[in-house]
Order: sequence, then C-alpha cells, then structure tokens
Amino acid sequence: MSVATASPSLPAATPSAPAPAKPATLTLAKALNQALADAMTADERVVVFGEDVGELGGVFRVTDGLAARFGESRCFDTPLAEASILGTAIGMAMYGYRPVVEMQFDAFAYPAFEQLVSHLSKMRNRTRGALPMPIVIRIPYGGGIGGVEHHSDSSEAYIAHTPGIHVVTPATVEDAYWLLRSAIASPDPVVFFEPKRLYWSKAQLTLPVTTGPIGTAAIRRTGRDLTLIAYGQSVPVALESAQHAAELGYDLEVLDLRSLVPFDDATVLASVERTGRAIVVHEAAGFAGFGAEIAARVSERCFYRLEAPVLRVTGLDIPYPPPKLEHWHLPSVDRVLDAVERAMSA
Amino acid sequence: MSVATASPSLPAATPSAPAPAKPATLTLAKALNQALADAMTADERVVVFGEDVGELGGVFRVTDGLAARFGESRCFDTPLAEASILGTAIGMAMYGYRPVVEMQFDAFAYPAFEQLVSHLSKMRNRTRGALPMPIVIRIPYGGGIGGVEHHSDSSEAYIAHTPGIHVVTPATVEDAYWLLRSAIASPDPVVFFEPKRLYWSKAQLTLPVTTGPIGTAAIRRTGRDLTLIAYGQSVPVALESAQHAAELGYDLEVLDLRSLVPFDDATVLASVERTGRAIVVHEAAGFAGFGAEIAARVSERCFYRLEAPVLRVTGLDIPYPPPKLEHWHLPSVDRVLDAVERAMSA
Amino acid sequence: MTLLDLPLAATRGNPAAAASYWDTDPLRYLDEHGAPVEGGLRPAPDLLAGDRLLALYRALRLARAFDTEATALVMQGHLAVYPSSRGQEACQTAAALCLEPQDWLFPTYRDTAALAVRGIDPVEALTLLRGSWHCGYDSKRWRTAPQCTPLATQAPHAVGLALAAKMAGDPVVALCLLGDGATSEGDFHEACNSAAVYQAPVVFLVQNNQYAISVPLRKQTHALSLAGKGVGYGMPGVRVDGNDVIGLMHVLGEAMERARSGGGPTLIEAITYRIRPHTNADDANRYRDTSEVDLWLGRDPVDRLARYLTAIGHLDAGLDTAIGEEGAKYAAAMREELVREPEVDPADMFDHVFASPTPQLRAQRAMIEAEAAAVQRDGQQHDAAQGGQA
Amino acid sequence: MTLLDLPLAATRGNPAAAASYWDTDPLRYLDEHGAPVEGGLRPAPDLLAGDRLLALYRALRLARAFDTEATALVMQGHLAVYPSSRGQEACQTAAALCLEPQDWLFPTYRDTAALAVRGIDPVEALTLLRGSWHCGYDSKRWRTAPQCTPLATQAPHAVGLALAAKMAGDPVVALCLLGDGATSEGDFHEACNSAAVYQAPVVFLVQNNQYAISVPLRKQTHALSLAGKGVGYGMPGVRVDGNDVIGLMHVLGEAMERARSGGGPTLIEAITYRIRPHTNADDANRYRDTSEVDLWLGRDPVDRLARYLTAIGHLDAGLDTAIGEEGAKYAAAMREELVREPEVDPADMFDHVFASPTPQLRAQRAMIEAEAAAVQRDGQQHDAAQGGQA
Ligand SMILES: Cc1ncc(C[n+]2csc(CCOP(=O)(O)OP(=O)(O)O)c2C)c(N)n1
Ligand SMILES: Cc1ncc(C[n+]2csc(CCOP(=O)(O)OP(=O)(O)O)c2C)c(N)n1
Ligand SMILES: [Mg+2]
Ligand SMILES: [Mg+2]
Repeated sequence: MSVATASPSLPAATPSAPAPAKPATLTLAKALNQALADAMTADERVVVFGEDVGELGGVFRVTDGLAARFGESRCFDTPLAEASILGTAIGMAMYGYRPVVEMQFDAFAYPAFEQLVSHLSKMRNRTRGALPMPIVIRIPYGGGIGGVEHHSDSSEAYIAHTPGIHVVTPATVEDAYWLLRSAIASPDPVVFFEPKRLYWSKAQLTLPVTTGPIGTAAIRRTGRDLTLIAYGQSVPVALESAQHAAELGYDLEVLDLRSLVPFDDATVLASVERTGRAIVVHEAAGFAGFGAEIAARVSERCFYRLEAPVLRVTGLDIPYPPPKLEHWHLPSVDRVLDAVERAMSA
Repeated sequence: MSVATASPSLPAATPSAPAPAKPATLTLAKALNQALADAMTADERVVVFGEDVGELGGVFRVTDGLAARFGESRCFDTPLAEASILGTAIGMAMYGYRPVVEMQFDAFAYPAFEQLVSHLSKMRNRTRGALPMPIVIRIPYGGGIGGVEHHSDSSEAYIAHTPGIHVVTPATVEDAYWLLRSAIASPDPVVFFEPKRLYWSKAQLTLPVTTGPIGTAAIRRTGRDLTLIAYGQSVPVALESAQHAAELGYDLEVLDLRSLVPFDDATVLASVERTGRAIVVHEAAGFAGFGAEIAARVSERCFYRLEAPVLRVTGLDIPYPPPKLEHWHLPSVDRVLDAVERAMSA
Repeated sequence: MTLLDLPLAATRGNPAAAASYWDTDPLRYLDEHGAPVEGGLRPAPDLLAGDRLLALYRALRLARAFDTEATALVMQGHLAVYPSSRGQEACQTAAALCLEPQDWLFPTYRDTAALAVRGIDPVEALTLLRGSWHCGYDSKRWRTAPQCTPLATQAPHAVGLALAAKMAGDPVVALCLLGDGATSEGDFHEACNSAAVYQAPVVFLVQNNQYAISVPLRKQTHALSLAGKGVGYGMPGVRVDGNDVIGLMHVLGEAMERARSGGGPTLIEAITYRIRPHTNADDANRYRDTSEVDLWLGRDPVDRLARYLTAIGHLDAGLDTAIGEEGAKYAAAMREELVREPEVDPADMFDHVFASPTPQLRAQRAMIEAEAAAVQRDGQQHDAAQGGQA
Repeated sequence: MTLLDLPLAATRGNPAAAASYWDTDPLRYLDEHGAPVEGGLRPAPDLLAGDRLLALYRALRLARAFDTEATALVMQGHLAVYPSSRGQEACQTAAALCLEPQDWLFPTYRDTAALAVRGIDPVEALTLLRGSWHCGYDSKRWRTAPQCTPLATQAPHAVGLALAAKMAGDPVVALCLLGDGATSEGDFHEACNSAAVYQAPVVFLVQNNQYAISVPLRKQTHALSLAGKGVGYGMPGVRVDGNDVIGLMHVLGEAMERARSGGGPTLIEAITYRIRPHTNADDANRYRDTSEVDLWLGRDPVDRLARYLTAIGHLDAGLDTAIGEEGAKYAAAMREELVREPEVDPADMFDHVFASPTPQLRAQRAMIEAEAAAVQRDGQQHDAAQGGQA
C-alpha cells in the first residue's frame, strides 16, 4: 500500500497516547527509546535511521531494540554520510514518511548543515505547504562526559538562528518522552537536542504523560528575587545553584526553556517581570550564543522592570577543551552563584 | 624552493604597503581586486582559488585578471566542491601557504561548514600554535540584488559564534581594500563577508591607505541622541536613516562595526555611554542573529546609562524571500526611523 | 553489447584523449547528421514508431520554443535570471518523457524546459526565475520537486523519495537531474552510494554540458568519463550522446525499467553542450571560443531528429512549419502572461514557514500588514490628490 | 601484471560474492600462513632483504605492544578512550615506514600505533586519547597532522598539503589514512576528485577493517571493492591484503614513488579486520559473532611475518623473545608515564585560540586565573589546616 497515496492527512497536533502503563523508574535515554517505540507503534510512517542505530541500538542505546521489534525497514543503519542521511529523510518526507534521524554526536551533524539550512528549513515555505517536512533530527549534545574533541559541542545557536526549524531540548525524563513524541507528531522539522550528560539520569515515568506542547517553557522552581533561565543539561546546574542561593538568602526562580524555537516569550517575560532580575545559563560559547537572544529579548521587553543587567553564565569563547580541562569551561554552580551575587547587589 | 622550509616567519601584523598611487575612483569590487593583487605581489605565499575565480575572474569579477597576471598556480579554478575548497586551503596553510578562497555566494559556503567549525577554527588551538591557519574565506553576502533563492543569505551569526575565527565585513571602498589586506596578513583565519549590494558602489581610493586594524569599529557619523550600530550593507541604510532623523531633530551617531570578531567593545560601549540609546541594524534574521549579541552586550554593560531599550531592526525570521518580496524583508530606512521614534520617546 | 557492458574509459589521464573528450564515442542511435549509427543502440520498435518519434520531435520543438522565449524575456527584464538549456533539449525532453505519471522528477535551475515538457504551465514553471516565489507549481501534483539550486543537494532527496516508494511497494522511480560540475560535490557521492546500498529505484541523469559556469570538464575531473563513477558504487554507468533524443529515451527507458523492477539505480552521463552562457548574467566569451559553440551548433539535437524524420518520411516542410507554429503559439501565450508584473502578497512570507506561525511570526506579519496598509493609504491619498488636480 | 591493471570487481551486486567479500583475492606477497603466494606480488629485492624484513617485524611487534598496553591503560581508566588497531598492525606499520622524513602523514583516531612506529613518543601520541590536550606532538616537526576524528575531513587537508608541496617543487608526498566507513562521506569523494584533477602527490590508504563501529561493509557500499572508486576519479585503485606487511610496503612504495615523481594520486584499499571492539566503550557482541573474530585471528599480520622470517631463517625463538622484550620494555615505559595524572594548565585554553588573544579572551582568561588562584588558596588553607591537625 502506498503511503503517499494514502490520505496524506496531517498528524494530530498531539501524539496519540500509548496504553497506560504502570509507573517505572527509567533513564532519560530509556525514556527516549520508549518514545520512539511508541511513536513507531502509533504511526507506521515513522521510520528511524542513522549510523549504528540498527543492530547496535545507537552508541547511547537510544534506539535499542527498535530494529528487532519493528524490522529493518522501520529502523536501519545508513552508510556513513550525514548530509545524505538528512537528504534521504527529506526525500522520504516528500513521499509522506515521518523520518527520525540520529546524528551520532553534535559535531557530526555539521556535514548535514547545508541540507538543514538550504532544504529542511525551507522546503515547506518554498512549496507553499505542498511539501511539509515532518522530520526529527536527534542530536546528542553538550559536554561533561569526558569526551575527546568533537564529542561535546553545543550547536543550538546555529539551528535556532535558522528560520523554519523548531529546536527543543529536554532536561527531565518526562520531557524527554513527551517532547520527543511531540516532535515526531509535529508537522514541522524539529531538531531535538539530547543532553548527553543526562542520558543516565533517572526518574519515574508513568505513561501516558503530557508535559506541555512544543513552544512552552517550564517553571522548575518558583522564586521572587531572580530568574535563572536554562535549558538541557544546564537546568540541573541552575536548580543546584538555586538551592545554594537559598542558603545565601536569595529566592531564585528557575525556568527550563525546553523549546528554544518557538520561544516562550510569555513565560520568560512574565517571570522576569515578577523577579526583576535574570541570568541565562548555557554550555555553548557565550559570544553570539543562544543566551544572547534571551538576554537581548529580556533586556528589551523588561526594560523598565529590570533591577540589574541580564547576565550570562556560559561556556568560554574557545574551542571545546579536552576532558581534563572541561570543568573550567562548563558553567558551574560557583559561577552562577557569583553572577547571582553580582545581580543581587546591582 | 620549499615554502615550508623557508623560514616560517609569521607575517607582519600589518600588510606591507603597496607603492603609492595616484587617487582613483573605483568600485568596492575593484578595490577588493586591487587588494588581492597587491597582497599577491607582496607575498608569494598568497594563493587565490575557488569556483570560477580563474579565467572568468569570479562571478562578481573580484578576481579579475589575477590568473593572467600571476599565473595559474597563484590563482586557479577548483572542482565544484566547497568542503574540499576549504579543506584544501587548510592543507596548504599547514604547509606554509596563505590561501584566499572564494565561496561563490553565501549559501554555497554551507557545504564547507564542517571544515570551518571542526578544523579551520580549531587547528591552531589543537596544535598549540604549531599549525596556524592564515586563511581568508571571501563570501559575498546579503540581499537586495534581486537574487533568487540561496543568493541573498547573511550567515555571519553562524561564523561569529564559532570561536577561533575572525569575522569582518567592509562597508566602504577604503575598508574593502584595507580590511582585505589586513585579513590576508592576519595569522588567523578570517571570514571576509563582502556586501554584494555594495560591490558597485564607488569612492575615491588613494593608496597606500590604512583605515584601522581588524577588531576596530569606525564612527561614520557622530551624534548625541542615539547610536545606530550596523555593518556591511546596513551601514548605508543607517547613514541614510541618520540623515532623515536629523530632519526630525534627532542627532544620531552611526557606528560601522567592520569587525564582528574581535568585537570592538571599547568603541561601541563608549558611544552608547555618550548617547544613552542604541539601535542595531542588520539584514540577517533577527532571532539569535548577531544583533542579539550586540544588544545583549550593550544592555548589560551600559545598563545604568540606557534611557531606552536597545532595539533591533533586522531581517524577518523567515527564509529569505524571492526578489519581488525582498524589500519587505530588508531593514528599511522607514523601519529604522520608526525604531528611532520609539527609542527617543521611551 | 548491452548498455551495462559499456567499457569504461581508461582510468588514467591521457592528455590527447582529454582534449578530444567529447569526441570519444558515447552510445547513440542517431549520428550527428541524423542517420542511424551502425552498431549503435537498438531501441525497441515502439520507441521507433512514427507517431512516437513525431511526439518526441514536437516536445523538442516545444522545449526549444520555451527556452528561446524565456531567453528573450530575461533580456527584456521580465525574469530575474534565466539559465538556458539551449542545445540540451534532447536531455530536457527525454527526462520529462521517460517518466510515468507516478514517477518523480528532481530538476535543477537549468531544467525549466523539462518542466514545460512534463506539462507544467510555463508561468508556474518560471516562478522561481521570475522572482515571485521559490516554486510556482504544485510539487505533489506534478510529482516534480522544486528546482534545486544548491548543487547536487537534490540527489539525496531523490534517493530518499525512491527508498520511500520502494518501502511502500509503489512502482515509482525518481529521476534526478544533475550537471557535470555537480558530480564533484560530496552530496552527489553520498547519494549515489546510498542509492546503491538501498537499491533504491532512482536514476541519476548527468547532463554533461562541458561546463560548470566557466570551468571546463577537464578541471572538474581527471577521469575520461563521468559514467565510470558508477563502478565505485556498484551501479551501472552509461555514457550516451545527449543530443540524440532516441538514444536517450532508450537508455533512460532501460534504466527506469530496471529501477522499477527492483534492479536498483543507474548513473547516466549524457554528453551535450550548453550553447548559451551560463545565465543571461554570464559572459561566455571570457572563457571559451565561439568556434567551440559553432561546432556544437552543428550537432543540434532538434535538427538531428528533424533530419531523421524527414529521411524516413515522417516529416515534411508543411508539417514542420505547422509544428513551428504550435511552438510560436505556446511562446506567445507564455509571453503574454510573463510580461505582466506578477502579483505577490507579503503575507505569503509568513504563512508557510511553519504549519502554524509562531507568536513571533504573527507579530512580524502584523507589522508588515500595517506597513502595507500604510503604503496603500498613502497611495490612495496620492491618487485622490492626483484626482483633485485633474 | 602491474598493480594498475588490477581487474576491478564486478560492478553489480552478487550476494554470494558479497557474503564472501573478504575472501576474494586482493594482491599479496605472503599468504595467510606466511608463505609467498604463487603469482603474487614481486617486491624489489631490497624490500625482501633480511634486515629490512626484521626491521618491519620489530615495528609490527612495537605496534602490537603499543596497542596492547594502550588497551590495558584505557581499561584501567588512564585514557579517556582508546580505539584499538589490533589486527591492523601491518597497515599501521607500513603507513609509517613507507614514508620519507619529509613526507606527511594524516592519521585518524585509530592510527596511534602508526604514530608510535613513526617515532612519536607514546605519551605525546596518546595525548588526545588521554584527554589532556587535542594533539600532543609537534605536527610540524613530525610532519604528521593531528589525528582526525570527523571522518574523511582530513582527506582534503592531505590534498592541500600535497598540492602545496607540488607547487613549492618539494619532493613531499602526503599519505592519508581512512577507514572503510569514511569512504561514504562526501569529503572523501571531493578529496579524491580534486587530488586527481590537481595530480597532487597524495596516497589514500583505506584500512578496510570491515566495520564502521557496528555497520558492516555491505551496508556501506554495494560495490565489491573500495579500490574501484579510483575509476571515477581517473586514479589508480589497488586492492591489497592489509595483513601482509610486505605486500603493503610494496604497494605503498609504488604509490608513493608514483606520487613523488609527478604521477599523481593513488587509492589503496587494504583488506584487514578490527579484532577488538570499535573502542573500549563499544560492545561488539551486539553486532558480530566471535567466530568471525576467530577467523581473522588466524590471519594475524604479526604471526604471518614471523612465520615467513622463521621459514627463511631470519628469526628464531631466541631473537623472537628478545624482540618481545624490547616491546615489553617500551610498553612498561609507556605505562610508567601514562599512569600519572597529566599536568594541565587552564591558560592553554586561551593562548592558542588566536595568535594573540582578543580583549574578550583576555578577560575570560583572567576570570579563570582568579578562580584557579582561589582554588589553590583554598587548597593551601586546606593543606595548612591538615598540617595543623597533623
Ligand atoms: C553548492 C553550490 N555551489 C555553487 C553554486 C553556484 N553555481 C551555480 S550553477 C554552477 C555551475 C554548475 O555546473 P553544472 O553542475 O555543470 O551544471 P550546469 O550549470 O552546467 O547545468 C555554480 C558553481 C551552487 N549553485 N551551489
Ligand atoms: C563525520 C563523522 N560522523 C560520525 C562519526 C562517529 N564515528 C566515529 S568512528 C565511526 C566509524 C568509522 O568507521 P571507519 O571509517 O570504517 O573507521 P574505523 O573506525 O573502522 O577505523 C563513526 C561513525 C565521526 N567521527 N565523524
Ligand atoms: Mg555543466
Ligand atoms: Mg572500519
């Protein structure tokens, strides 16, 4: 049966719910795996491919068991060529499939950059909607895992600056599941950044779960004095910082953006309007990083409310350092607290 | 004679001056051509290559006459493959050459993105200085020339966010000459964005000329009320806006950044400290664009001096539109003036 | 000799051979003068049937008429840019006519004539080059991807679509058009390689027109054949005369059939020539002699079929004139539409970025609408003022 | 038969042939049991001289000792990661020993043993994988590029360097190492193609170890030979037994010589096998049978030369033990250094980003220095406190 000639109805805005299951404690990686399996079950147009995603189950095991369960035509290894992985996904989407592709590590997505910028982001627009691109690119990103060169990049700013692509990144097990389901159900391309240092973090997950649509930030902790704005694996750093700050007498709010594009202005601006102070935390180099957009927006829109400059605690403006030096590069609780002190005494 | 075994002395920080010539009126494209010729004359390690740069002289004629004058080994056509153009340049630089490569249009530099991010920007650092990368990538960028899809992109934010690369862009004929000479003389990789709409703009050039080192902004117009911060082909827009604003009674300062990396904090911040207001103008999509970095920096560092939020007048967050619609996308004098009104009445 | 046994060109450079590159013998049915080649291709009888050949000829003339008119239109400022396919009409025609309705075509910026032959309205086909939108035809309805500008990037799309069709069990083949220069790009390689690994039903047709803008083929490859690249992918590689529409239809037909029946991809190199400059903006005198162009004008693909048809008694001056008039009518209709300023709507810029616009895009759309309304108001005031003066 | 006449594998898939891929006959001098092959390669006498062969054997043993020790070190946590080249020592050794001092080597993450054979101090060679810096040896002094991780991206660098040397008139050849998987990347294609166009003095040595992490060769290419890709570039392609160091030295020697004397690039495919998992972090049981590994253990490159040397009377048990002890000593010295925590300096992060740091980097450096000083202060206070307690 032809997929293309099957009624090409757009997917429901929300993914269909899997059968309720009993609560289970699982890792973020396993939650992603579950989301893939559930999405493949729910919609036969969903196919998963990339390097080593088949028999091996991916180097982080996020696709573990999918090839065995769904067959080689639903989950398969590709030749080693990232531009053609994404290009192939684009062609499959033109025919009505919903590909989910894996880039093995963040830096190994760069070869697909032209396909991403010149086609993935533009095809729907180019064809006035005739060829939508319901494609998810999964990219493990970020550092702190002792990876050698090219294994710890954070490239969200490159993608977020490219109109036509949604960019999301989970920080919790629940969001990992739900955001990935939502990304796969989305009629638009989504770059799904997976915080690799959190792959092994565990939490309880009870399905079905719904955490919030793409485009909405989550308030992870409420506070009155200052808003910490973070995403991905900087969220735990922000939360830990808030805990320490509480001991110092500062009551911090912590936002987990979850979605960089679309950006949840409403939640972010409302929070800063409440607190009057904001600090952005991310791992990528600070200069022209995504934090610049956040700081610029907040500084402009909350101009009359801000009691201190919006500060950024980010990676340094250097090539990602080797394992033995990476702790100097990564935004630390100490650096966040230092920024909190500066903002609170402004 | 081996270039590599020749004393691998680093180049002088400033390019050697060509013989003084009488003043001539020439286009920006011709000034670039002159800079290439003078650099090739001054240093035999300078080689120019890319698509159609040889016999044709480049689609914008910036390399016109170089192959004939310096021979096919100093200026040559490559196979049609941008990643290998840059990769070849990297290998030549490892051997002691100083390649200047052309990417035919901005969007056609994307295939070289992995080489740029994973090697060009990191090789010096990776080898603790043993393998510096004195390479210039010339990229015609920006819109407003009626180009069809992929011929009008502005990708400076992608590059500026990548540590290890200098990013410059001239707005005047003099800067075109001098910045290109400086870029070629630089011991570090420089992405040299050429504002293609200004290729045919003319001015008088008297050689030798020295306009200022890479990393310094230029004040194109002084003013007391507000600072317009622009670069490349947005500089003429800013200047025209300032003229109109004067008629409305506002005295605007206009900064031409020239160099996005290194960023001239001193000049920019001093200007805003004087005026108390700032508006950023660029053609690239605003979201997570380079203007975000400018706005974030200025908002943070001039926090106590700002009388109005820093505004951004930029391209829309859409794929670059077709020729018949591009005037809606580009930052116009009217939009800048509108922002000026808002800032002045804040 | 079947096509697949085609001996590959020598693998090492032979300057003398390289110089006469386009004189080495590709497969063909008709020679330059329109006579069947001895020992040449042997197409099936239905391809050689008189009305089939006449239909091919009509299509060739249509492609020529389209290209000629588009060239005139761009000179007069009615198109933003036009990359002509003059001299390549046999490829343009065969690429469109070898397809079944369910097959997909992946064209480049140079293949607008092929779109016209496929039946796409010329105004829709020229939308990109006119500058009013990026793609003017309904890709899904016409099973024709938007014309692709970033070189070779459409090749993996064709592979993906073909793989999808194969998975779905549909008898669909994807035909991917490329230029000689584009074969140097990494995407070409990755696409060919994965097509072969997946045994995807895709056919790559390289129109080797000897130039990538100003860069001649000898600076693009050291091999004597582009078809030889098939070896590295475990894929049949075929070199064919790109100005012989009968030979092309035969070779393409075999490849399409093989793909359709599960035999995997094929790489076809069609030897042809770009008669006009790269686009209207190019100055070909900078890099090639007109004598070279003259040589190839003598190998004209349209003439060639005309001579053959005349020789076998299927074409006479009367019919030829009639066909010419069909083309003239087509061109006139095309012109009538294209000399008009196209209507564009700025809202289009926002409505297709995503399935539903983000809040930020809604705000930007509102800003543009306000500006547009102001422009219109000013215009009306201006009109009113004018009216008052009259 | 010269190497260049090597018949190419059939271009279409033959499942039976594909299944026995590594059993088809590549060029070799010694067979699996260490006996010269009839009708095999005929290296020049100087390559077959006893002391030359013993030197090769010593290098093989060194490569093996290095790899074994590095594997042990990573298991014990003294390296961040280690991709073993066990089973590929003939390639590692030949890649280093076929070079003249002025030649450049472009290694990958898997080629650390080749660096050791080239003479680079093992601690410097392992700096990347130890995690203390990105490259620990002086690339310029050793004419050895930093080990490259993004697959195939080093290939255009090798072409560029070779082209530069050619332009400078220097007799320098660049040897670029690649894996089988890397041949699927666009950069591989672009590099091979431009190398041939420029006739650059570069040799591409593909160590076809049958896997790209978990992905077997048959999912990487539909062709029966990677060497066959040379056809598409107009470049000689040679397929050689990658576990026969004599055959490899001969084939590499020919290719290096051709490159050096202006004959252009060569593509060499060396058939070998990755005995260990991709890296210490990999679990190869997920995707291959140990029986396959056992088969290849029987084709060991070190053993093979030992048997031949023994047969021709150049090696006996005593000498073999002595050579083994050299290796053990090398490994012990390597261990002694590498079990120590390496010294790193955070200032290194800033000092080489640019020739001179930007004002922004100076500020960031100052911040880190302040932090480091604070840490040290805290440490000293802590030590002092400890001292007080003692
Ligand atoms: C990736 C990329 N690089 C560069 C260009 C600019 N460009 C447009 S057409 C062209 C030449 C293409 O030559 P060929 O593939 O032979 O096709 P032809 O134009 O001859 O039909 C070039 C370099 C492009 N469109 N895309
Ligand atoms: C561009 C890129 N994509 C993906 C990876 C991740 N990766 C590292 S090694 C490897 C397999 C490489 O296989 P092969 O080229 O055969 O070399 P081998 O490891 O077998 O020596 C992969 C996929 C990478 N390093 N670079
Ligand atoms: Mg061409
Ligand atoms: Mg391998």
